[in-house]
Amino acid sequence: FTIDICIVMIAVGMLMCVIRLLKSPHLADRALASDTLGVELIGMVILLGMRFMTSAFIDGVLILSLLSFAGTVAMAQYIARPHLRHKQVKSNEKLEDLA
Amino acid sequence: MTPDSATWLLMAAIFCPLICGTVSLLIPRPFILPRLLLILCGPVGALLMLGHFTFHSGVGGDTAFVEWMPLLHLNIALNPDHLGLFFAYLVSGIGVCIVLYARGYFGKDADSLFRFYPYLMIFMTAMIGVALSDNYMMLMMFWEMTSISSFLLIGWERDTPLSVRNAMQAFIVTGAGGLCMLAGLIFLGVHTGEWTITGLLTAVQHGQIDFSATPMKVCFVLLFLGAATKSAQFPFQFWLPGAMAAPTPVSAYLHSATMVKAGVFITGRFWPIMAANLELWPMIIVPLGAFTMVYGAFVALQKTDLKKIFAYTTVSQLGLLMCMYGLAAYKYGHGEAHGGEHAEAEGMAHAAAAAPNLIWDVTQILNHAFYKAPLFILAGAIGHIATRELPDLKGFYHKGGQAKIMTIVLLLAGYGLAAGPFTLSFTAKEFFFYQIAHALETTSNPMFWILVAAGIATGMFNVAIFIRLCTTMLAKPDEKHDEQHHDDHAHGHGHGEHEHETGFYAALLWIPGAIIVAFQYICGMIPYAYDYLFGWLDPSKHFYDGFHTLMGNELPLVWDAHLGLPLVMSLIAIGLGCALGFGKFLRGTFNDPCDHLYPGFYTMTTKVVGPRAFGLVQRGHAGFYVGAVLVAMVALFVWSIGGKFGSLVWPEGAVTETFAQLLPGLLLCGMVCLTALLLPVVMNRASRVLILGMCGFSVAGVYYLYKAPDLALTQLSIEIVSIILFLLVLSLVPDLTPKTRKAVPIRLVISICVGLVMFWLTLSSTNVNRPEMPYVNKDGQNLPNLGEYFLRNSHHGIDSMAVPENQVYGGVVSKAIDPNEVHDNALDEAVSHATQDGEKSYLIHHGGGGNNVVNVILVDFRGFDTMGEITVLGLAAMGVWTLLRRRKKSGDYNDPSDFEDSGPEPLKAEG
Amino acid sequence: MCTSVILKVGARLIVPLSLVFAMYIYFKGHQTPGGGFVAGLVASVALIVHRMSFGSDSLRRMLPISERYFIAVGLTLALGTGMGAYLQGLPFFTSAHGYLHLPTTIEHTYDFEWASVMAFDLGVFLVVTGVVVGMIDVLSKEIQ
Amino acid sequence: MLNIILDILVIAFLIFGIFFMFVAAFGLLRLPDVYHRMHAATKGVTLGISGLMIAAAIHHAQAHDANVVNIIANVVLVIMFQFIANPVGSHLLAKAAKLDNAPVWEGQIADEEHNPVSE
Repeated sequence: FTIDICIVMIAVGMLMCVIRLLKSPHLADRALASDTLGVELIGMVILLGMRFMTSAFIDGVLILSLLSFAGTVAMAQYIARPHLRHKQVKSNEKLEDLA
Repeated sequence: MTPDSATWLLMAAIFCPLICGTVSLLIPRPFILPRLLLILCGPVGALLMLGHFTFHSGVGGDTAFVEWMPLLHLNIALNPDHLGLFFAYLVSGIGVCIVLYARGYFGKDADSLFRFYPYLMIFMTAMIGVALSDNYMMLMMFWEMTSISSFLLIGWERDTPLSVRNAMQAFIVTGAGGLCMLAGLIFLGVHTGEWTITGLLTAVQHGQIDFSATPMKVCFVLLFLGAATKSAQFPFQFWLPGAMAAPTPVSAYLHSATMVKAGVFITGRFWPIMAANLELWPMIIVPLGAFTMVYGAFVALQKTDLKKIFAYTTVSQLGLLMCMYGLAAYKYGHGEAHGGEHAEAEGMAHAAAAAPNLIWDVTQILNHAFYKAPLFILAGAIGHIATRELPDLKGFYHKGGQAKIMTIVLLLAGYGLAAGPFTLSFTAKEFFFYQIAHALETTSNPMFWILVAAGIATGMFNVAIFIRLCTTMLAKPDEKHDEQHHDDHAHGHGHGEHEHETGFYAALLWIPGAIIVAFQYICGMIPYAYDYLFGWLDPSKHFYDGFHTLMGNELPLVWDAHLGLPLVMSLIAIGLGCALGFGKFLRGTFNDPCDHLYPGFYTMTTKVVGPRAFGLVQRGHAGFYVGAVLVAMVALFVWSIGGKFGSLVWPEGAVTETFAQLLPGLLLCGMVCLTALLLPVVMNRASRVLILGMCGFSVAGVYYLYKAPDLALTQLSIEIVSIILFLLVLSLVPDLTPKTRKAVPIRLVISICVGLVMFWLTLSSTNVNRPEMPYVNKDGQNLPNLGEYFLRNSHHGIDSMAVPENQVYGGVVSKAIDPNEVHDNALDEAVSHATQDGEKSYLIHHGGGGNNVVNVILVDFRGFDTMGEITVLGLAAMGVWTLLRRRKKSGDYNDPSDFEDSGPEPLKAEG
Repeated sequence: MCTSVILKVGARLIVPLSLVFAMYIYFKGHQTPGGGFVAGLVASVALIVHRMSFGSDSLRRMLPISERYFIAVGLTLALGTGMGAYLQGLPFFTSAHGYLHLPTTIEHTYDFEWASVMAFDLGVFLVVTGVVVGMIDVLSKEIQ
Repeated sequence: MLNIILDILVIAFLIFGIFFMFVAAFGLLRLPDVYHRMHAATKGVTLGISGLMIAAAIHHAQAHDANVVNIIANVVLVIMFQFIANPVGSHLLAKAAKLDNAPVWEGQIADEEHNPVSE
């Protein structure tokens, strides 16, 4: 199956363009980029699995998707975090003027 | 008594006090009497065992040599010769009295007794250990134990800064000395090849060791330093008076009778070996000892606090002892050199040569212990009742029954200090003067005349102190003066609020002192008694007749003083002493200039040197530390390789010959390198974490590429967990990253070379195939490398199936980020190979448990390592919890109460 | 902690699924790629997602014992297997754990082979989960 | 005969999958602001992965007979998982980005949260 070689190449192309996004303006973009990159990797793994004819990779894919989902959730939590810190800063001012 | 049982008996004697001390901890605090009895059986037990030993196999009995840590030359070798046994007896004997005294001293204060006795027992074990041990390292071990226990005991009142400072001072000085001694001993051991004192002695007697060589001189100097600091010779004596901050039982026991003698003991131990051949020996010891002697006595005269006076007299006594060893070298050396000059000298050489240790030093140590320990005990007792300041004790004698007895005993001991006739110390001093006289006659160089003057001066000062004690204590109390003193002192001073119980326990304050002083006088007046009591220690000759052969006169009476120069010297000393004592001369307070030696040193280090040195290293910025560590690693690596970079072990098979692997391989490796290079450049922290994540992902991709699914899974999951952890931490840590770009190139360079180093290590580690220890699988076929071994021996012997030869096993993977999988990457190649040809499932039976080689290795072959790893993991987690939990409780950050768990305002509605 | 209803619903679906999957990885760990360590990590990631979406007290309710004791149980288990073999005088490895290979091959399509090592693996699983979840739990509690 | 058809099927699904993956990546590249990109990325990826997974399933099932059930189960699981995880993930990201008030494309019509478009 020489076909899958070209498939591998396509996967390569996509990975490249995603990286460019990593330099994008806002953090959320970067988070998104990293998530998509993760999924690209999953695609890559599937193709490799096909190429090497082993069925062991399938479990790996499932774990990969689970992990990338957890990654996105964590990233979202982090992005929302500064919001919390503002809160803290505000409350500090309140405390100071009270003291 | 076979040597083995003798060794175990002596070891039991050494550790008996310690065991009793620890067991006594089990007794609940209020039970004072049972605790006292248990503690008593510590020293008493030691005494009995020692007695049993001496009775059965006699002094110097041979004991077996037990291997303990042969590599470190630390073996159990005991040397119960005269000096050793004598010292052990001294320690345990006086120990019994001190334990009784401590009970009286602390009275009903249960918790301090609870704490005090174990410390004391540790010290006792240490001292007996020092006395009996023969092997250098064992000696050092006990030596350090003594300094530790003295530190614990001096710093008894933990809350008073003074005692803490003094304890530290004592510990640093003795510790430093101990260090020098350790160096000296190791040097000696290495140089002479002998690691025990007896061994050294035999080597010396066969003349195998040439003492002229410089290393021996260095050994001697170091040893002497250790001894000098421990027994407070001149430059190092300031810690001893400082140690008076300790409770009196401690000063009575440690700082008068036993611990400070350890230094003298060491000189005694090494004396017969070193003195004979080292002309350096007397040059140092005699002048230093003499000066300490005079200096100590002189300063003692000026002091007012009882304990300080006795501390300085101890210093002078130690100087005297050191001096005696120095002088003995003359006699010993002299006798040897001239051979049969004349009968007396021959007798002398014979007398001295026969018993390696001298009878004089034993007497002198004994005598000093006999009068100094009671002095301290009584000083403590009086301090207990009234006060320790001498002038305030005016007319203490008339203050009632107990005071009366105490004064008598104190003055008796004081008389011992003054070395008046009828006391053992008089005889001992006679020896000292005799030694000086003899040395004077034989070498007749003027230097000894100074020594004579020094001897007389010390004698004079001691007598003066004694007389001053008498005048103040026995003076008629003038009423006016007395009331004013009495009321504020009676309750004010005293040690805490111990209520002075009467009856038996009160007597405990002075009975031990009385017992020991009694020894002093018995031996003094009737020399036979001394022979009887301590003669067995020295089988070669009896003290009395030995004394006679020395003094050559037949006076059986007390006045067995040699009519020559020594007697004259002691008479002058007593005369001058009385004059000085009664006179008003030298009353001013003169404190020892060395006192502020240590505080000065302390402030200097903490104030001046400390900050500057720290400033250089503690830059406070984490990046700096990590950078420094990495640079050091790279430098070390380059240095270890020694520049021959060619030795890189390139895996034999080409890695990416199949085209399908080539392209993705290039891409993924490119991805890894790109993201890795991007990291130092990117400024925003969160994006750095993301890029790190990408880097990890691509490495996992590479693993997949090389058909290693198991490893890839682990790598991925660890990657995700670390990203989550990073994000959590980032939201907590304030943003300190410097915004400037200048640091980037440096970071880039460092990370690149670290990467190269790791690449190199991974490569060489996976492909190491050691010809000398090939991996042999069960049928003896040695395998190219580790991977093969595991593969073969895993679940089903792979050899059962035909392995296509050209298959590559030593797969190479670029930098394996996942720490604990580094050693497995070669094997994954094997794993994937195993699972790839699905046709025949490779079940590897006899070796591991399953055919997933990686897991088999992780869990089965290397089960023990994984065991270690998970324990470490567990500990790390616990560390994190405790650290964070404590911070949370302390609530040092303002915990905004208006926060619920659900998050920021806008979301609250749904939360 | 920006949690939202959708996340809660999603998590309620995903977390149990991934926990089951972790068990699956653990049990097949010896034959095909998987194993205690990876399973532990997968399970802990699942638990973290659960924690992120439902908050820590719900996590606490869900876990039988607090995750700190996971570690203790894991370690004792691992040590037990080690000692077990050793005590039985199996001279296999004194320190390493024994290898009680009981081929209880349950006659069904899948030749399941139980090896003593599994217990050790379980120990590893528990420790890893305990460590990761514990740390992240404490860290995120720290943020409030 | 059968496996020729299967091969064609595999190739078809492969192309289907790859196309969507490419769309996702490309959309991520070209679209102006976060929310648009998110839109493209998650949709494209979900379909892409499922396409690839089906292709892989057929391919493996065809290649060797071992544990087909296992593979199919896995594939279905993955696809289902993708359909759940991706939307939830992007939703969260969007909410977080909103909170962090990420730069918004100027052509925006209505900001539902603050000033709801009253019917």
